[in-house]
Amino acid sequence: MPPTLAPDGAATANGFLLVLAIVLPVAGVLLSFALAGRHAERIALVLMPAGLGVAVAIFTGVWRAGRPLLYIMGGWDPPLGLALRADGLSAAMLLTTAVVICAAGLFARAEFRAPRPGQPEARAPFVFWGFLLAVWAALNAVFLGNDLFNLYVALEILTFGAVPLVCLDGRAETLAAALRYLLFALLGSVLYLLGTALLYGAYGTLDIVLLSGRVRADAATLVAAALMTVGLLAKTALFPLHLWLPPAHAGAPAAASAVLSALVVKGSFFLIVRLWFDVMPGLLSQMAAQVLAALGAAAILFGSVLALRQARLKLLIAYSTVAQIGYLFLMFPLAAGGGSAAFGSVGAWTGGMLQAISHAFAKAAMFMAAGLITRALGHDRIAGLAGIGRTLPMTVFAFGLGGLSLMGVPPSGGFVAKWLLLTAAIDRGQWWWALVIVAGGMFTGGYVFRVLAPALTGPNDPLTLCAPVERHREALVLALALLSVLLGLLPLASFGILQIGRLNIPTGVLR
Amino acid sequence: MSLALDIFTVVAISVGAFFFLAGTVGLLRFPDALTRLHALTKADNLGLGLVVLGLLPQAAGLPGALKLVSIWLLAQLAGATVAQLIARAVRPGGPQA
Amino acid sequence: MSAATVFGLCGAALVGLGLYGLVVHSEPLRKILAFNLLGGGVFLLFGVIARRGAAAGLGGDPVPQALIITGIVVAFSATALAVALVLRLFQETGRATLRSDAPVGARVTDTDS
Amino acid sequence: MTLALAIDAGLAVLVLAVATWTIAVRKTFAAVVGFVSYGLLLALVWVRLLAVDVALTEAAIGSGVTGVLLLAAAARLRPTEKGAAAEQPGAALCFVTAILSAVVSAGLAALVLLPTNPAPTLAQAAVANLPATGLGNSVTAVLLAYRAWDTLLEKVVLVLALLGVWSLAPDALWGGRPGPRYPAQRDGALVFLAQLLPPVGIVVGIYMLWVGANEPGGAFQGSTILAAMWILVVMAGLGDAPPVGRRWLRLVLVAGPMVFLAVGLSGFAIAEAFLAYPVGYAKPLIILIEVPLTLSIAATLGLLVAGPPERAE
Repeated sequence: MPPTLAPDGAATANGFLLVLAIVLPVAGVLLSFALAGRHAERIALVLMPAGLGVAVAIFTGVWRAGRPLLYIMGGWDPPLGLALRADGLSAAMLLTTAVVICAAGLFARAEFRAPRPGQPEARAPFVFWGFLLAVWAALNAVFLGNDLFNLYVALEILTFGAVPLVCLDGRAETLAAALRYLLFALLGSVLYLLGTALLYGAYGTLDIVLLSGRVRADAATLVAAALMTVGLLAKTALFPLHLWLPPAHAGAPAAASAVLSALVVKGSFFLIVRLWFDVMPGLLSQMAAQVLAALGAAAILFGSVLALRQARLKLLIAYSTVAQIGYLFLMFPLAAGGGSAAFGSVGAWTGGMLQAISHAFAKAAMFMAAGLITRALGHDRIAGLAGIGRTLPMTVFAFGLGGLSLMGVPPSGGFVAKWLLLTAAIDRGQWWWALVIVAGGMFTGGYVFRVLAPALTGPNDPLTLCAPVERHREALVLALALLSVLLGLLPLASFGILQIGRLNIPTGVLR
Repeated sequence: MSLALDIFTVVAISVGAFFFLAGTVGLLRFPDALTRLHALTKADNLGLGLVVLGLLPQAAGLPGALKLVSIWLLAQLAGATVAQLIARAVRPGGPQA
Repeated sequence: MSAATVFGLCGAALVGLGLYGLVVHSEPLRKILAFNLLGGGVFLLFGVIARRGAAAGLGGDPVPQALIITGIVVAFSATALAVALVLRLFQETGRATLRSDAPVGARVTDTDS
Repeated sequence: MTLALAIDAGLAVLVLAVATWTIAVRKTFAAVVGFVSYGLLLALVWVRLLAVDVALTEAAIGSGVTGVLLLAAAARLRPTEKGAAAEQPGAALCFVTAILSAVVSAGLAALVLLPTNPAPTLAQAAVANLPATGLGNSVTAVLLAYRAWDTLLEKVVLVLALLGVWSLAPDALWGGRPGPRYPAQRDGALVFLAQLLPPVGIVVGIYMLWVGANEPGGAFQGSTILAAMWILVVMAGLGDAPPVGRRWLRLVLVAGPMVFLAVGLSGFAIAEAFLAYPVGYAKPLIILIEVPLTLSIAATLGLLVAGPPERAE
């Protein structure tokens, strides 16, 4: 066998955890498929704490060791075989995913209850629990995969898991939204695959660690990177490839919307970051980075303005996702090219990833809150929200907290993320991005206020609700919103875990 | 001996190819579906048959030869069935037999 | 010029054709067809890379060949899901297009691809 | 040598011509027919590129099963063709897209003409490790040993695609039978074919699976033939798709991936890693995986073509 061990060193002892993180939900999907719908919910409920436990174990493992976990599949070393690798960023994303999936699962129990024994299998619960686990497995495979083709398969699982969640209710609008989503996603994956093929042709390996050591700035590499980036942008729904997102995310059931908006789009974003900062560090030219950030800025402005004009709560939140995705791309010109501006780049990079994580908690909370409000009122028209704040105070409070995090009001995860990006922009002398961040925050305040203003006014008499809202579901939503705020209270140094195992990083310290 | 077999192969495959060519010309030039079908099935039958026949001396042993013959038989079977189905579909009475 | 180069150029052209069809066609089924055509071009380019990696007595590098086989199966799964969606949409609405049935406020512009 | 090159160039031109026609032709049904011939031509290209495993897969899945799926869909969508034809895209969009596509093609063509020398390859590594797998076909070794994790995940893709297709059923029809019921014809040519061919097809399918260990072929190609036999029987009206709720059907569908996963997990105990095979037992274990896998893939492919449940049981 050729001497090809990844430069991080040999497989780590607790590397089997990485296998479990993916295999557990995969086994859940297969089991619930075989055992029929009655067991689907039970299987998911058993796997949720187990998966959360594995994610926590991986996170603490990376944290304690201070270096990434590595597992070689089947004992075949890359480049011939495949490896799983968890660096600090993967560990953080794994944990975020586990928390949001578990919250979404607990939240969804009320709507997707398994049929009683003796009753026939019902479609919606069977399908929902299966795809929830599938999305989880796919996200974990995306975060842990260390081979570009294996990541392609993981991305496809993610797409195939996410699309049917969009049209779970089978209405014509959601079917059309799902189809449009699928077509965008397929275009994205085929471009990604093309880039992968070109990279294999140039380097004879698709292993990320090996590639990062071999990569050169030649034509094939740059064309491959461009194709893969465009493909992943279509899946991430960055402006102007965002057209599929609002109807898809707004049409899904609340728990599914939360997972789609909080996590699924981050899967492809994560790969863009992997590509530019791990696979080919230093190859991102300032020009390309400025273009990415300009698209991000356009997404922030465009998404926010459209969010301001929506009549329906779920569409408003979906357009807010379009805008918040834009922030993620501001990190590229600020974090690219380490060298002398090491601090700025580490800060911007941390800010970008923190934005991804805090947005995940905040957006999941907001979609679930919207789901509760819709259930209580029987509609989600913003004009008809009057008095809901008095009837469902906990839910509206959670929605507001999530909104504060999106706006970047201290103390919240969103604030720290945007602050890091802002200081990096000023450090780097790219003040125009600072303007975008500030303007985006004001827009966000505008559309959050548009919801809170009617919700907090209105008649003193309690509203008559269409359906009762369970306290524990309100508590779940509040817990997620609080998590997105609490991220802002952590000492800045604790985000150092995100740097563990980065390939070719600038040696900067986070102040 | 082997030269004679090679010559046989070349001749048989060439004639087979000629039948395919004729069939294709028929497909393009004949006026309606039924006559086109006629041209096409003839090409299938004879053309492929001759090609297989020509290849038989070159086959690797008995199993290889058997495989070649079964390919011809399967193509025949499929061609005949499809021709039937198409003919029924274009008949004025519609697809029902 | 070798066979690999000829088919490589063919694959490059197929990618362009497929992209064009995927964007320009408005019928979803035609988009799905174009996606498959584009996929064929991508696989072909990958296959040319495999062919150029011929060594150790093999006609091509087996690793990309295996990846292509996996890719073909994944593309088929995607096609099946997309076709099922188109047919279901047709059952619900009597139409099989994406243009006019976006929800209110979604602001679909002309370029839905 | 130049004659071979001329044939290759002719084949490439033919592929491009059929592809252009598929994109340009007005009628959807005609476009699908074009696509099927495109797939068959591509299979020939794969043979010319000495990738027989890929050629078999392309002919069986890329052209064959995909073709059946698309033809059936185009036939059902015929009533919409007139309305859709009215929605012609604007000239400006066509023009801009054409330019962009041409740029992409030109860039890729330039990369094809500027190859890296020597081309990197894993062929030596794949061959050097073959003895450890007990296999003779290095493509099968990549699929089921070196990169078995990819293949396992891809099985999950197939199961999810089927679950996704089923999930589109209306609630009331959940648990029903997929696809339309084809009327039984008593003496049609199709019935004759559907009675005669399946025994042969099953033998060929099993042969493909078996021979895949050492020569071109394998679980996919074999299972596609099995699936095709099943589709033929259903279309001739001789059999019907089973209701999607049946326990045995679910078990058949996941048996392959389950066994694969179980063997993979047993690697923790009996070999050094997940998806590793103990020394000397690689080939029997790979066959243990491939047999149920072939059955599961065949069932999945057939049901993916059949579509979501449409009729109450």
